[in-house]
Amino acid sequence: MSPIIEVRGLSVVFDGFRALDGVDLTVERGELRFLIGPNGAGKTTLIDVVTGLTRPASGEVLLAGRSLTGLREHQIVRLGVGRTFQTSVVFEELTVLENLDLAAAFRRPLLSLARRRRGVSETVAEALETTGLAGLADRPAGVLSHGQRQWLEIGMLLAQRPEVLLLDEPVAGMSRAERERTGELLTSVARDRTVIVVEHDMEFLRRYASQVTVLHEGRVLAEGSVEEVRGDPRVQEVYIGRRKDDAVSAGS
Amino acid sequence: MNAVTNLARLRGPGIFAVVAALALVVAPLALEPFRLGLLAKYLCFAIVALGIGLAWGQGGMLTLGQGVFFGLGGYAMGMHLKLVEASSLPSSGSSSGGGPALPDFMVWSGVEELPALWAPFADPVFALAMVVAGPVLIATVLGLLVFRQRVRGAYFAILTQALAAAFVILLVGQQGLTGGTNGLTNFFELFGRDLADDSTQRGLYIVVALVLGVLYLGARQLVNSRFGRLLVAVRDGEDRVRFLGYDPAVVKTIVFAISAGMAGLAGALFVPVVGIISPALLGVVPSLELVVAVAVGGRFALAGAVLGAVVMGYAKTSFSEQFADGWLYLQGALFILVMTLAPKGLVGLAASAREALAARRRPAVPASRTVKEIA
Amino acid sequence: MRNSVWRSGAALAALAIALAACGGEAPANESGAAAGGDDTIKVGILHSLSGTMAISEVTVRDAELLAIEEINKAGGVLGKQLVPVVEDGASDWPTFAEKATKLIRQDKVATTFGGWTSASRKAMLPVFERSKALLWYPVQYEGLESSPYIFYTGATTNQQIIPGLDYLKEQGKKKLFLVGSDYVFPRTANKIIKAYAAANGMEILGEEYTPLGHTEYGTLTNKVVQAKPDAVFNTLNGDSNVAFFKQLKSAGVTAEEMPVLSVSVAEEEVTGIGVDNIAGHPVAWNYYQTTDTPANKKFVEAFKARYGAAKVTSDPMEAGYNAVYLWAEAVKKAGTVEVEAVRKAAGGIALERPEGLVTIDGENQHMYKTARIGIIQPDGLIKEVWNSGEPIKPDPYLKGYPWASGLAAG
Amino acid sequence: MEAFVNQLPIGISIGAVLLLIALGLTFTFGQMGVINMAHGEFIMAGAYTAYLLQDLTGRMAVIVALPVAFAVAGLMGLILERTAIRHFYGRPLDTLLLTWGVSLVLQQLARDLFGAPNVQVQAPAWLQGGIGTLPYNRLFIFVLALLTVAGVWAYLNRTGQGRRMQAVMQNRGLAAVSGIDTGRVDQRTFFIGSGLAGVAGVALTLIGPVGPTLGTYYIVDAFLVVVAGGLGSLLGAVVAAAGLGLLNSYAEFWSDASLAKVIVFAVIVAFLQVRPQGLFVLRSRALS
Repeated sequence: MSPIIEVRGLSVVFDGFRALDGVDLTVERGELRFLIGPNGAGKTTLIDVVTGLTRPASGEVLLAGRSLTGLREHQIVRLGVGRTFQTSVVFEELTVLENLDLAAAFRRPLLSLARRRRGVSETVAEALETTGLAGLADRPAGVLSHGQRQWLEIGMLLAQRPEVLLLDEPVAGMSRAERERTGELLTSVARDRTVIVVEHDMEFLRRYASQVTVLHEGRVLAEGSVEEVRGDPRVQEVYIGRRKDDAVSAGS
Repeated sequence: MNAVTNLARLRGPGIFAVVAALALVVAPLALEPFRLGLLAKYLCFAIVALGIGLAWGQGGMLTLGQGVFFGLGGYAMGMHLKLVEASSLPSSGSSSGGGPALPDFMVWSGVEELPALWAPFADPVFALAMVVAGPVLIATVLGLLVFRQRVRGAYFAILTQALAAAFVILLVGQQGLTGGTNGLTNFFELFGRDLADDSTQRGLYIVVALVLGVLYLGARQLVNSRFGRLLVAVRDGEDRVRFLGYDPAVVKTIVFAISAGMAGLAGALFVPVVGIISPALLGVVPSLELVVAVAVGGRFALAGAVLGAVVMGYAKTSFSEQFADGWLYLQGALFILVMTLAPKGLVGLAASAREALAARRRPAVPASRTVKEIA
Repeated sequence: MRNSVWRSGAALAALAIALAACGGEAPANESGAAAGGDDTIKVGILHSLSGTMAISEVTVRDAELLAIEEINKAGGVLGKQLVPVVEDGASDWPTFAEKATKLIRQDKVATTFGGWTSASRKAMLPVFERSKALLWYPVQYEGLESSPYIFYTGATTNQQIIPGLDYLKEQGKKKLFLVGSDYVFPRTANKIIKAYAAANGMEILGEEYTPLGHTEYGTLTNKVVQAKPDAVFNTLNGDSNVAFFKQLKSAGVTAEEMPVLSVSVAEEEVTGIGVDNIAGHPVAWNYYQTTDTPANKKFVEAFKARYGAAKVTSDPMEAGYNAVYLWAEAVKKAGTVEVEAVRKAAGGIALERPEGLVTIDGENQHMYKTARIGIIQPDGLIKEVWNSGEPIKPDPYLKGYPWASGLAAG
Repeated sequence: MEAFVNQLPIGISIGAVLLLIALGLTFTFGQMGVINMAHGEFIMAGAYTAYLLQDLTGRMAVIVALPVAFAVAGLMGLILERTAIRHFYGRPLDTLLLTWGVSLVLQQLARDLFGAPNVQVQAPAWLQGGIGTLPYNRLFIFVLALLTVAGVWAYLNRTGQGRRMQAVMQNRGLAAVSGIDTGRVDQRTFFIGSGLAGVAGVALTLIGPVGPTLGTYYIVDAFLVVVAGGLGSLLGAVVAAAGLGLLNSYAEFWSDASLAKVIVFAVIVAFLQVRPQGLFVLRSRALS
């Protein structure tokens, strides 16, 4: 059986600048994979390519053996790849419930959307429960706090029921307790699905990562367990070059 | 005063019933035929405005080319009426053999044979179908082309504006086919009824009002459905919607096509009501005027779009009757004021005014909130 | 929130309907008193006072109002004063139809003077025919029309286009280039010109149309210059004339080697085009400010006294001015303002007008008019260099011209 | 073949006119995202400036008017920016409608001030005549367009003001925290963009009518140039104007003026299929 995500020789060029330079990456089903690296390493760009937002100059991405090259964003979503964004984007004029409901409804035939929503589907109820936003279900998303928005976005991702979840700095700006909840949530999700997380928070990484890939200047610098990666002298050099004391610390 | 308070206490469906009763029963009885005809004209524009309200207010697509679709519907209807008339009046028939009779303007444009494009419009079913199908088809093709390439916002507005300009030039240039700048005029009957007759005009008015009512209810249904929520989501974050697994191009194209269909229908109704369809009605300026009307009424509410079209139509008639020169100033100034001071239009103003009133009645509500609502 | 939107929307809609109802009633009552009239007669004046056509039509309105004032000063018609009801067609054809309806149905005017573009006339025609009301249309036009409820006081094609061609032929111009705005009048005029040319051994080197309001004439000028015609027949309208003459001049074309005969450029347009750019080129009309008749002397003086010494008079203005007098004469003859009686009485009425003798042809409701070719002078006025000698019988369908037989019937 | 050669300078000169009328928009639309429908009326203001200056300067009016019209139209733009548009940043569609209202008012104002009929601006005597099919006044417009583009390029790339302007365009937030007074930059951008419209207006008096509706004849074309060229790209505007000018002239030569307009529109729609953001785009990583 082929790996769920396979990236082969991926390069991305922005106006002459090589944001990704021959990246190979394999993620197996059920993994909780972390992508780390200093700013400009190409983490977000990698996610962008996988989800169709950015077109690669060369190389390809395979989802369970099927090439995603040339597919549009929504088609990739429909194949089971969902993502969140660094700065969470939710629909402020819609209620929390409507946000989640839209995320869950994309597999319905278009015509059935013309009907008024009646009640709350199981998926949506579950997402409300998981994210702890049930009390705010009928408030417009515009009134949510920063942390609540991040939860809503995660909730929308869950409501999509994707095979692969890509999260871009999901815990930035969250409190310690919220981070823990997020970490546990991701761990439980990863039991039957695949999760790829871009994150800077070292403590979070240490607690929840099973596999870590380090990117630097558009290339894969190192790959392995948290301990292996931390022990890698090249990784230390990259980070120490920027920050004196702690190797990989919180912040962006 | 009492009546006003009572009116204010009515709820949504009740209001709709009152307005419907006013429009369908009171207006035809109270207004003399000339004024009723004007009201019918405003209601035709209100149908276009409803479509703009959907596309722009709900979907964020500022379409400055609705005149094109209005025209397609209007010409489809006009062509049918012309052909019916040509075949029923032997005097205006052509002297060139036994072919089908030619409409009057073709005779003086030197066209000798009925163009193939015209022939099928003699069939009322085909003509009526084309009234909606033509605009929908063109909007769908155009929508898929531009929305898939993520042409949006200002670009879309400018493109639709250029489309309107190009369409007018095309119509004017094909004089033998379209009647050129004159357009199509001089219609005598509609489905066997004399158009000059007051009772026909009253019947037409009722048809227009009914069509508007039905379309309004349909549009509301759509706005309140999941699709309507999706449309708002596309308006506010098209790129994000892609990552929810929807293709915004499809969503936008559907709504653009619906608004085009509405404009087409409005154009078809306009023709017998006003008695003319010409390129002057379809260009950039008339298209923009309708968008203005929607903004004045309140673009975020469908009722606002309808209200705006009626109010602006009425204002244009009455002000240009009193002081013609000042109309442009007034229209321009009104527009600047609405855009700067009341971006939600009359409907938004009314809503905040009521809230301010309610706040004064209930001093418990902090004043700052109402201030914020108004701003 | 949603309910509030509903509510306010409904309240305002109700208000609008109420307003419309009020608006409808007040003038109706008022007109009831004045229409059949104790001592006044209402007449409608319907021109574009705003929009692109206002430039031209406002001057015609001024001339018509002047005529009404003069008639009133002289005691009115049938002892009653004329009261003009002025409406704005707003350069928009459906608005013309709408305002015509208002004048007829609500103001109950005895007759209406109005229109300029063919499109506005075509839009109003069904309104007047079906209401059996009268329209006096004061501008030269493309012919092929003869509505029983419209009097045409401007020239039809055989009183302007064909004399223009006769003039060019007399001047020995054999090769013509046709330039026009893309609408009904130029296209019809050019069809007539082509038929005339075929019958008179003239050659048409090119026929070009530009959209109304077009201002880029580089390419067209190039086409004209390359074709090397003896003369250009110009049916461009409005602002396009300015761009065309400016660009033709800068391409080095002079009136001596390639005269451009215009049929839509009158005294008032000359300033905007720039005398420099157009002086020396011929135009074809039935009237110029310089036309030497006693009636014209009076007209020009009165017009300048009323509207300012800098104002010029032109053919459509004079035709509008005439229309009021012709109608008044017909009413006097009929003894009533009743439409059918006025129509019957109008045929054969002949008046000395600024352009010379004008006679109403009872058959087709057009006028007998004298054709005049003029040359634009450096002072911006137009000097007559040729005329048809006597008023030409109007022939809107060109039935009297064998070479045109293929045109009219279709 | 001769026709082809003759049409070339005509096409280029049409392109020069398009470039002049669109250049101001690369500032207001391109740099600031404001769809200024009153741009056409600023062009008109420039033309009337030349008309008014005639009384003082006679036939040299066209030359003297260039800087004056720049200032007049620029000032009008500045007033518009200060009083209204600055409340609308980030709402490009609303500015479109707002400025359309402004354009209506300005048109009527011109009608009341100068009368509805066209007025005449006399061209200097030395602009009469030409070389072959290329009249001197076309040549003048061509040179003027070149000089203006060069000036704009130098301003944007060789002065601190210009660089700040570009910085604000590329990242408003970042520019603001870097200590750039974005409000002031906006004013300057609008002043220059509108001023350039005034310059175009003066040039147009040489070849077209001068009347209250002057602006309406050019506004749609001007926007099409910017759309085809790419938002805020000077090079894009130059290439698009030249391309559209040539297309227009050849299309008109081989068909007619009406059809040429339709063809140009069709080509632009087709072109946007290939390059939806116009010829030259500045890339950005941000989501919407």
